Amino acid sequence: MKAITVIGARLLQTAFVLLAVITILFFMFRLMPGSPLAAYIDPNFTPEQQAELMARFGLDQPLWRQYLIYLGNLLQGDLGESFFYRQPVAERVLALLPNTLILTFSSLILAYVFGVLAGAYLAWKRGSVVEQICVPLVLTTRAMPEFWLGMLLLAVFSFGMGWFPAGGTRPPGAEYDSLWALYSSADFWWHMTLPVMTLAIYSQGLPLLLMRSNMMDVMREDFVTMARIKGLSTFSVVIRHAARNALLPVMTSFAIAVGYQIQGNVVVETVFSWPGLGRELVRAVSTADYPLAQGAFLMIAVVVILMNLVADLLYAALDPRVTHE
Amino acid sequence: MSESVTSKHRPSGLFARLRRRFGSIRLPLHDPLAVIGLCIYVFFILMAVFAPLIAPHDPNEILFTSEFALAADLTPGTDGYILGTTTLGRDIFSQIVWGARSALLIGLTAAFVVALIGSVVGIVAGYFGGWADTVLMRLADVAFGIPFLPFVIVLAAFLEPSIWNVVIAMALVLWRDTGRVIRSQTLTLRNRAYVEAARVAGSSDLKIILRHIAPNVLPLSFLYGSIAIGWAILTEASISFLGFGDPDSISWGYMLQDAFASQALSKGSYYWFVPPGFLIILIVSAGFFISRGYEQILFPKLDR
Amino acid sequence: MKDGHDQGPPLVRLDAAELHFPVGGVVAQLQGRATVVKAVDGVTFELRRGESVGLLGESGCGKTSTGRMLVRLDKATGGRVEFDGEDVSGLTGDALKRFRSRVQLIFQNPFEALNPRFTIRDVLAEPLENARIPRAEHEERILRAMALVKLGDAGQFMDRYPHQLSGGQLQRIVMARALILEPEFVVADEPVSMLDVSVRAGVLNVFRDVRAQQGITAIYISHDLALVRYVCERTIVMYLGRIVEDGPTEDIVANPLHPYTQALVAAVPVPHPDQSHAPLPIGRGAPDPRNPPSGCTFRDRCPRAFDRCAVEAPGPTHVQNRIVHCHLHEPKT
Amino acid sequence: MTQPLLTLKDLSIAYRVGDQDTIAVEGASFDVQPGSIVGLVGESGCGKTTLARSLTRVLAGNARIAGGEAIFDGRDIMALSERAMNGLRWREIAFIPQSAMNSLDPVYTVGTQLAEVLIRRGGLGRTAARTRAEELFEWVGIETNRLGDYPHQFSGGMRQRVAIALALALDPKLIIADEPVTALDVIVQRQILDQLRELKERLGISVILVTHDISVVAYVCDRVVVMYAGRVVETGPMAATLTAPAHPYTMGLRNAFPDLASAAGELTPIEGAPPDLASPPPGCRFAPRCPFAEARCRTDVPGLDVYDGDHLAACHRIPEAETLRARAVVSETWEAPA
Repeated sequence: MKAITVIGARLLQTAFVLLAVITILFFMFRLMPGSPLAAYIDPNFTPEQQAELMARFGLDQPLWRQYLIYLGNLLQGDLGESFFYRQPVAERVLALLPNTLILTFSSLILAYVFGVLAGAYLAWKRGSVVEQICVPLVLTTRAMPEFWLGMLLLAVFSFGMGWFPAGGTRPPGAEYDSLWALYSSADFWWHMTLPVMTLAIYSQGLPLLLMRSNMMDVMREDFVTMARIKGLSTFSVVIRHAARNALLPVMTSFAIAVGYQIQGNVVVETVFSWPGLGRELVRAVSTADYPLAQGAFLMIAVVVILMNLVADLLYAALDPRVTHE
Repeated sequence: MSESVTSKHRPSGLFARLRRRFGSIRLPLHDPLAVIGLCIYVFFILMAVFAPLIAPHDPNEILFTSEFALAADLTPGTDGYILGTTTLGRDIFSQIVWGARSALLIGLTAAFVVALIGSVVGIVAGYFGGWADTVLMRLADVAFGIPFLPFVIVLAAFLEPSIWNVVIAMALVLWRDTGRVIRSQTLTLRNRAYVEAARVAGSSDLKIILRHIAPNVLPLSFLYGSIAIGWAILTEASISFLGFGDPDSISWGYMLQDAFASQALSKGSYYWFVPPGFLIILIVSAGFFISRGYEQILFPKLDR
Repeated sequence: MKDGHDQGPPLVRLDAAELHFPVGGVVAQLQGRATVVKAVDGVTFELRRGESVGLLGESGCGKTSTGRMLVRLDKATGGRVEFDGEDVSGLTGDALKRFRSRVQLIFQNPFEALNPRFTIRDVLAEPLENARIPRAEHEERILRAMALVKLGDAGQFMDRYPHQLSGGQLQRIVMARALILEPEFVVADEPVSMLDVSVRAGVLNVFRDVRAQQGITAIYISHDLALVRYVCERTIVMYLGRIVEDGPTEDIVANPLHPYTQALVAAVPVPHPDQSHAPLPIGRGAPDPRNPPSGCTFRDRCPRAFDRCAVEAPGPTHVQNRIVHCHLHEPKT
Repeated sequence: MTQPLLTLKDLSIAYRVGDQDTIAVEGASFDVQPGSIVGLVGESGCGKTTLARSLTRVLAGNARIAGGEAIFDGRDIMALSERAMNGLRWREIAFIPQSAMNSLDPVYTVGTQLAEVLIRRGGLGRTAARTRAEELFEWVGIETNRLGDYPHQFSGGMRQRVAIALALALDPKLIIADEPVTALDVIVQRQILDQLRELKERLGISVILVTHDISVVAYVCDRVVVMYAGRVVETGPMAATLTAPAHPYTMGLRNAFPDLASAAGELTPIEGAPPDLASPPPGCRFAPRCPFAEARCRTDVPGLDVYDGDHLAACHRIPEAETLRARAVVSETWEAPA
C-alpha cells in the first residue's frame, strides 16, 4: 500500500545516510594526522612490538580493507576495544547510553509540556504586553550557552545554597544492584534535577516559539473562522481545531529536538560530570582513545539519524493529508 | 506624450537600478527588536575595533599587586580591576573586551560561509532540479545525520587548535538548514508566473536567477546568516569550554573554561563567569532579533 | 476556410502530442510503481497563420498544459509539437532565442505575472534586452506597446510598480509584454478570469482587436465558452487530456455534437431571467486525471455511453465541418 | 406580502486600518423573504462578502458593526448578546463558504465535522448524529461511505456539496452562501446551483447568495441586491432588475457580460475602476465612471428610491431610467464617462 511505500522509501534513505555517516566517521578517524596508536604505544616499545600492535588492531592492512573489516565488525556489533579501558567499546557505550537518554527525554518532555502550553497562551495573547516581553525573553534563553546556564545553576543551587549535589548520578560510595534500582532511587532524581533543568530551560524555546507561530497561523485559517460561525464554544474552536492543527509540526519537532539535544548534551554532561555518552566522547577525544571516541560518536549519530526518521514518520502518521493520500 | 515621459524624472543609473532590484537586502529597520539587535552589534563592533584602547591590560598578562604578590582572584574594584582578576592574575575586564574580537570574527565569517554555501546549494538544487537536486539534497540528508557538536570536537581535536575549526565545521555541516530552506523557496519562485514569464520572454537561466530569484532568496540567506552568527559563537564557546579551543586567543568560552577549571563556581566568583556568559547571550540574541526582522520582511503578518 | 487565412503550410502543428507527469518520488520510480498523470494525451491539431482558436475545457482537461507545450514552458513527453515546421521540443541556443521572440504567452493571473520588484518599464524592457534590441529603441517600443493595449498616458505608468496598478491595467501590461516583440503566435491562458467583470470586456476587446489587426495567430485558453465565442472563430474542446470536438465556434455553440460538449453548452449560465432549468445531460462525479476510465475517458459521465466506449478510445471522425471523437458519430460499418 | 425573514436597515460596517476607519458597507437596507434566494451582486471589494459575513457576527479582527440593524425573525441580531447570537448561529443562520477546502478542518474526517455540529450544536446523540449525517449526504448526493474520508480526498465540487450538507445539518432558516460556485467548473457549478434551488423549493430555506456573476443570479435568484463601493445601488425582483435595470451600474454590468444565448454582440467595459474606500468620492460613488453623471451626482448622495413597486435604485436620474437604458445599450455611450 501507499503508506508502506513511503515508509520503505524513508527507511532506504535512512540506511543510506547511516552508511554515509559511518564512512565519513571511519575516514575522519583514519586520515587524521598522527598515529592512531600514539596514546597506546609506550615510547619504550620496540619496533617489533609496535608492528605487532598495529597488526592486532588491523592497522597494517590497506585502508579499503580496514574499511571493509570495520563495516563487517560493525554488523556484528563489534565497535573495537577501548585503548583506555581495555574493554569492548560497544559494552561501554551501551552502558552509558541510558544515562544520556534519560537526561535527554526527561528534559525535553518537561520543555515540551511547558513550551506548548506557554506558546499557545502567548499566541492567544498576541499583541499584548505579556507577549511583547516574553518573546524576546524566550529568544534570549535560546541564545544561552547551555554549559553556562549549568554553571550558573551549579554556583547558585549547589555551591551557594547547597540544595543539590554538584555532579554525578549518585552519592559517593552508593552502590545499586541494578540500573533499575539506580534509576528508581530518589538520589538519582535528586542528582538529575540541575542538569535536567539546564537542558529544559534551554530547550523550551523551540516548542514555545513554534507553537506560538503555528497557533497564530492556524487562528487565521478559514476553518477556524468557520468553527466560530458554527457557534462552537471557544474551547472547541481553540483546542479542537486551532491547537490540534498547530500541534502537528510541534510533535514532529520533538523527535528532531531529541537529535539536537543529544549532541548538545556533550557540554552539559561535562559540567555536571554526568556519566553519559557526551562526556565519554570528550574524555575519549582528549585521551586519544579513538575506538571509544568513534563508538560514542557513532552512537550519538545513530540516535540523531533515527530521530530524523521518527520525525518524518510521525509527521506522516499524524497528518491525514499525508497518511490518506 | 513622449516629452512628458522623458522630462519625467526617473531614478536612473546603476546604483538606483541595483537598489530597485535588490531592495530586499535592506536592514530590518522597521522592527524595534531588530533595531535593538543592530545596536547591540554596533556596540560589539566598536568594542572589538577599539579593544586595544578600551582594555587596560593585555588579556594574557599576569598581573601583580602593589605588594608584588600575584593579583589572583581579586574581586571587582580591587586595585582598579573593574571586574576583578582570574586565579592566574589576569584582568577579567580586558579579557572580556578582547573576547569580542574572536566572537565577531568567528561569528561573522561562519555566518557568511554558511549563508553563501547554503544559498548556492539551495538555488542550484531548486532551480535546476533533476540530478543536481537529487545529489545535493542527499548530501544535505547526510549532513543532517552528523551530530554537529561531536563533529566539531573531533575535528578540533585532530586539527591544529584554531578558532577557524568552528568555521570549517560549520561550512562542512551547517549549510544544510539554509540549503534546504532556500531550495524550497527557490522551488516556489521557479514556478511563479513572473519567472515563467521571464523564460517566455527569452531570459537565460543565469539572468532569471540573478534578476528574479536571488533578490527574493537573499533575505532568507540573511535570516539564516544572522542565526548562524549565534550558532558559531555558541559552538566556539562550547569547544573552548571543553578544552579544544585555541589557547592563544582569548574568547569568552575560554574564560568560562578557565573559571570552571579554577573552581570559580565553588568560590562564588560570579564576577568571573557571569559577564562572559552574559555577553554571549547578548550577541547571540542580537542575531536572533535581527533574524526576526528579516522574517517579517519575508513573511509579513498582517495583524501585528 | 474563411478568407484572410494563409492557405500555406500550418504555422503550428501538434501531432499526437503528449505531456505525461510522473507522480511519486525517485524511490517509487525505481520500484516501477510510480503512476503517471496524462495531462495531455495524444492531441493533434493544426493552426493556420492568422487563425484564432479557443481551447475549451474544465480544469484538469489539459488545456493549460497544451498551451505550455506550445510556448515550450514544458517539453512534450511524446508526439510532436511543431512551430513553423520546426520541432519545438528540440530547440536550443539561438534557435530557441528566435522562437522566444516569435511565440508569446499571456498569463492568467496578472497579479502574479509581473515581478513585484520591477517597474513597468523594467518589465517591458526585459524581452527587448533578450532580443538584443538596441537600448536607444527601448523607450519608443515600450510606448508603442503600451499604446497598442490602450494604456493611455503611458508615461504615467512607466515607473510605477505592479502593486500600484489595477487588475485591468496589469493585464494590459502583461499583454504589452507579450506583444512588444511583435510575435507571430500568442497563447492566452484565461487572460480575464482573474479580473472584475466590469473591466473584462476592455481587456478582451484589446486582445481581439490587436490580434485581428496584426494578423497574429492565437490560442485562447478558457473554461468559458461565452468568452471563447467572443474572440475565436474556431474552438477545440478538450476533456481529460484529449480532444473531443474541434470546429467553428458558432456551430459548436448552436449544435454541439459530442455528448460532453452538449453538456458544457447547456451548463453555461446566461444572464437572462428566462432560461432552461432542465437537468444537464451528464452524470455526476468528477474526472480523476490520475485514474481515467478505460476507452473513452468521458464514458462514466456520458448519458449515451454503450459497450464499445469502455473498450476503445474513439478516434477522430469528420462530421460536417467538424472533427468529433465519439463512437456515436463514427460511420456505421 | 408575508413578514420578511430578515430585514436590514441602514447597516454599516467599518474596518480599522491604522488609526483610520474605512467604511466597507454603508447604510445597506434590504429584505429577505422566507423561502427565497436573494443574490448579492458586486465586484471584488464592493463589500458584499463583508455584509454577508456580518450576519453571522463573525467579522475580521479589525472590523465592527458601525450602525444599523438586522431584524431576523423579530430580533435585531446586531444587538443580541454574544451568548444569544451564538445560540442563533448554525441553528438558524448557516454559512456556505467560497472555498470548502480551506473551511473544512484538514485533520478530521468530514463525518466527524458533521457530527461535531450535530452533537455539540444540535444536541443529538451519537447514533442519531450518524443517521442524520447519512441522510444529509444522501440529500446532497454523496455516497455515505465517504463520511469517513478527509477533506483533501474530495474533489472541489464534492467538497462544496459537503459544505452544503454541513449548512443543512441543523435545518437553518437562512443560509448565507459566499461565492459558493466561483471556483468550480461550469458543469459542477450548474449542479451546485440546482442544489441551492432545491434547498429553497423543498426545504423552504432562504438563501443569501453572494456572487459577482449575474448569470448565476439569473439562474437561481428571486431577488437581486446590487452593491457598488460599499453601498446598495439597486434592489428588486430578479427578472425586473435584469431586464430593466434602473441604475447605470447595473446597465453597465449587463453590457460587460458575454451572453451565449443571444447573437454575438459587442462587449462594453465600464471604464475606470471602483474607488478606494479609504477616500471615496463625494456624492454618488459610481459618478466618476458613469456616462450619465450630472453635477448633482458628484455632490449629493442618492438614496434608494422606488423605481417600480419593490424595485428600488439609488440614482438621481431614476425618472429617466428608460431613456438611459436605451442609451446604455450603445457601446459608444460608455467610451468616455461624462
